[in-house]
Amino acid sequence: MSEVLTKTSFTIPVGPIHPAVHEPVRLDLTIDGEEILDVDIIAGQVHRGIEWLGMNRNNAIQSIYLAERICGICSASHPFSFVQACERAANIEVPKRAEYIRTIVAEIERIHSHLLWAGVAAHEIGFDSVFYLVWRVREEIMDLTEYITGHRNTKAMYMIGGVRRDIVEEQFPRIRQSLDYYRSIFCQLKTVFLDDRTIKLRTRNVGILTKENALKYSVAGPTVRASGVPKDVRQDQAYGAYADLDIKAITPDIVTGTVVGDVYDRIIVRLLEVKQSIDIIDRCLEDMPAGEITSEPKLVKLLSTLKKAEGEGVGRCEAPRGECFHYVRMNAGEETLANWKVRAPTYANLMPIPSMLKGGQIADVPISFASIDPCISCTNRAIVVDISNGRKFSLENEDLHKLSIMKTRRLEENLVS
Amino acid sequence: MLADTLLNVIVLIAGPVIIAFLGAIFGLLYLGVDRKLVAHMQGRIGPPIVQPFRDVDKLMVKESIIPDSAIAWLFKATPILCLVGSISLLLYIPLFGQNAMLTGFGDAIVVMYLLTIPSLALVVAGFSSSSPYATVGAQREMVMMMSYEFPLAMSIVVIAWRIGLVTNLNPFMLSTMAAYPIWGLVGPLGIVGLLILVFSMLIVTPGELGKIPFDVAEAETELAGGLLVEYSGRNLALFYISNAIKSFAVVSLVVAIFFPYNLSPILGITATVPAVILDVLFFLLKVFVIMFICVIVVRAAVARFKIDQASKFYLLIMSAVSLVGFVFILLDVII
Amino acid sequence: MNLLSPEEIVESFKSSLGKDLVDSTIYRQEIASKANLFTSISIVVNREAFRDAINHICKLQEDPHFIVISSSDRGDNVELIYHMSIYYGLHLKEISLLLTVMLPKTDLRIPTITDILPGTIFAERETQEMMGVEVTGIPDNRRLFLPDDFPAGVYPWRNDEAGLKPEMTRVLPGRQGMKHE
Amino acid sequence: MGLKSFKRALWVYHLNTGSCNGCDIEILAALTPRYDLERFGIVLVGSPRHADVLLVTGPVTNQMAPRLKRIYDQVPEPKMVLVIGNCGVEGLVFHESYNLSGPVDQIIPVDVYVPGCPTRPEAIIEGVLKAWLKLEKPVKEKVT
Repeated sequence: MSEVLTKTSFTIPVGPIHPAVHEPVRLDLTIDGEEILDVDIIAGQVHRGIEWLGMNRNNAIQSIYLAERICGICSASHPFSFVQACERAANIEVPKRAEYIRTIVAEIERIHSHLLWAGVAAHEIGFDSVFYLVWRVREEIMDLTEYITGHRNTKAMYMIGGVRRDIVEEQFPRIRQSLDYYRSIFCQLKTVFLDDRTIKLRTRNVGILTKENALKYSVAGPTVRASGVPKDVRQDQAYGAYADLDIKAITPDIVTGTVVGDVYDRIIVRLLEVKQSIDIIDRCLEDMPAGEITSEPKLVKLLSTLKKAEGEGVGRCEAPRGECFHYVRMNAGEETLANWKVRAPTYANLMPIPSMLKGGQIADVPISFASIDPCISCTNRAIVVDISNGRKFSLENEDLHKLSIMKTRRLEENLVS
Repeated sequence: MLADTLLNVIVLIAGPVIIAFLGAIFGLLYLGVDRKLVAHMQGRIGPPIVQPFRDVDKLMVKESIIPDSAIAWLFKATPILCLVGSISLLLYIPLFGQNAMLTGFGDAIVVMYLLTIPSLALVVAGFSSSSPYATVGAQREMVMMMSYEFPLAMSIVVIAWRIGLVTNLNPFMLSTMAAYPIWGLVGPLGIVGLLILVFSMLIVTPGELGKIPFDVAEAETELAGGLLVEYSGRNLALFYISNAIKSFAVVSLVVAIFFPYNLSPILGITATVPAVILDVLFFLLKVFVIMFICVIVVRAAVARFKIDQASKFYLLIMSAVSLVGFVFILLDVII
Repeated sequence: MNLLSPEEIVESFKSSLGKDLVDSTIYRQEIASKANLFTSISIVVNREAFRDAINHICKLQEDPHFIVISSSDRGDNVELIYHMSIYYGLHLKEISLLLTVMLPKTDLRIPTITDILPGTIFAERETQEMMGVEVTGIPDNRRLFLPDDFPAGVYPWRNDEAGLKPEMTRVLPGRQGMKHE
Repeated sequence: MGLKSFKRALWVYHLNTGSCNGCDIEILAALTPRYDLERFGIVLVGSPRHADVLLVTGPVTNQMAPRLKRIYDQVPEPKMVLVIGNCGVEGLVFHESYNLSGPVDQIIPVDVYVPGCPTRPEAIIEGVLKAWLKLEKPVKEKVT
């Protein structure tokens, strides 16, 4: 039987340029008819080694903006983790008001990201009406982001030792207006996503990640919570204003009473987290303490503090897709970071993908893969910034580049044609 | 004598051309209406109704690339085959309240065979592209073809059988169906059965046309544009037009079988010109209503099925539904 | 689950690993208004006891949360830090663990722990290709991020001669005039 | 035929060559109800063979460079290339690396540059409009 299978099966590459995968990653699926026999993940399509970029932007403050551009959607989570790591390495205390502002921005990002995901997921199963509906609803949070930070996507709010901009009392009504808007439509969203027959048909028992596998692969974020593991950095470890709030990790059994660990469960978790985020922002607005928004407003002075700092620190935060982790080490006397390691949530969430897809159908690949909310740009882009002694590079190696192109072309000829 | 023959020849040549032309125009127009309405349902403004014409117009100017890996002659032939199949379909179906162009040459069975030609052309196109996406798309199209065939055949055969009980004419001729509108022949139970059959036809239509939720063969997110992934320029435009014509033809077929009424006899209008105009408008309205129900609303309201779900849906549920319809009509006859 | 305090955790490491535990530090930081604690523990172990240390963490909590391996070139040695955390799932009880192993550049080998924690496979592959540390017994030896045609023996994270050659990088045109000299 | 061919019937194919997603989601946003590009006849298509306009985001990694080239060749003539976002235009924060072959105009000819980090949907719409105008020109010349 297996011999027959190997004969009839052929490999269908999904990605890197494929509408199902909005991001460049390659899944090599070995299929038999419509059934998936094996999956191999080939990452690195957009790896570009930020370490060398760091050579030019060689101080910690500039690296915040690099961190921000690791991913256009998690443009709050990466800097959030990064500044935490730097503060711990340099022993900088953060004003309490800044912690609250950071939390508000991070939660706005979560609402945005989850709505965006919901739209993309609907699109993946060919439900374009819902895609348009959700993205229309999403524009409200884009407006709010622009109102608070000045830009729709890139937020540039985080600074080592605090935040760049205050959220003042006059801005509260506008924020509350957005929150009320989302509260008012939440029931509609819930009906659309949890009660619709076709959505249920396409997502129930699809792409199942068992609790066992979720623990085995140290999966993070809504993906692991949908498998029934209450892992949530906001709940587990003190950071930001979350340390003051009583956050509880959301698992799908709150709604359905059971945990299946399928795509549907991931929809439940994300949907409820939108609600949770609304409540968190509300609490933060109520409890926001008065005071400074940064420990050191003068950047030059901050830079010299950072230059003198010696030590290491980790920054963890719960990005919309899962735990975002930064590790930073600083050496005294060096302007640059001695070591910077980033782990984006998708890094961990990619590993269980084969076990989720195997035995399923091609038709389930887009939605199963999308259900972890993959952010390949996060995963690939920022591997490490390892700043050494400031070597300069100015030569170009066109030959190497050409060889690389030729070889890749040869290898990829049959992939996307 | 000679003039007559000449006229016949001209009619035989010009007729199909005109019908093809009208079919293409109305097909594209309905496609435009479809896109506009769906956009409105999705909270958007949407493209203007003439958009499909613009699309075709543009595609005609574009370069038609034939991929190196494709089987060139097959690759080029299938769009034409698809178009010819769609047009010949039109010739057998009564349009605009008039008799079909080729009345007397073929019946509903021929139409059912012709219906598969555009789909087959698509399948061949998919295989000839030698792209993995197109190949999977072609496999899916074949599965779909086999799945919706039974409920479709069931509806047509049952109605023809019922009509055959009251007339000596060939009941499978669409003209006979028009002459003996089915609704007038049956009692209350039969009406129920007919409603069920209409329902199953309406459900088959989006599958036949490859629209959401049964657009598995072209599932954009799964198969990168599906069957036609390698087509471009004029070849793609031909597929585009044949798809529009086919939509028009299939919906017209539903109209011809179930709603062959004309307004002019009912209103007692006998003058030729007003009667024809009235019938044409009424026909277009009927087509629009059917199109609206089974394509537009459905497309805006549901997600895409998986291939096994779609195929099971047709093979099991819709077949069962059409059988139930048949039983009702049978009971109606017996009682 | 019996929750240990950070000090007790360090003690348990001491009793379990003995002299193979080179160093340990506990870091605490008060966060926000209620001054709840962020806690992390840094443990430095010898390579010989590395797998024992991982096993010991698994005893503290079954299925510890593994985050990533960070590695840095520290002159004659390569430092690997296994970032993990335990006691997740409970409100503010989680403790970050930094398990550090120093490897001399003359002998860059570390045993795999994918048999204990399968989720480390990406991080191990990454460490192999980027740092040139050989992970012995790794089930999947392929590269993860770097292209297949990337030259062998070049490791982007290294600062010494095994690192990237100067001629391998290029500044995008349009930005060359702005280069730091 | 032909004169107004490209007016209001542009099909767009989007390619991510290593962007941070910021521009990509703004491209999608341009299609959604608030901006609704489809009212101008602009549709996102799933295959480069169907496209008139290639939207490229990202600074082009080494692995993506040959693919970008091949996708460009697959788009039938006449075609336009739009670069969306600063990193595709000139590199931005990623302007020095061992794994980049970009920016986009080093690999394929580019017709319209739309800067921004990330680009706003309004800017993308304007960029597509500029591509229109440029696309109209040779078509007009060919016809007349």
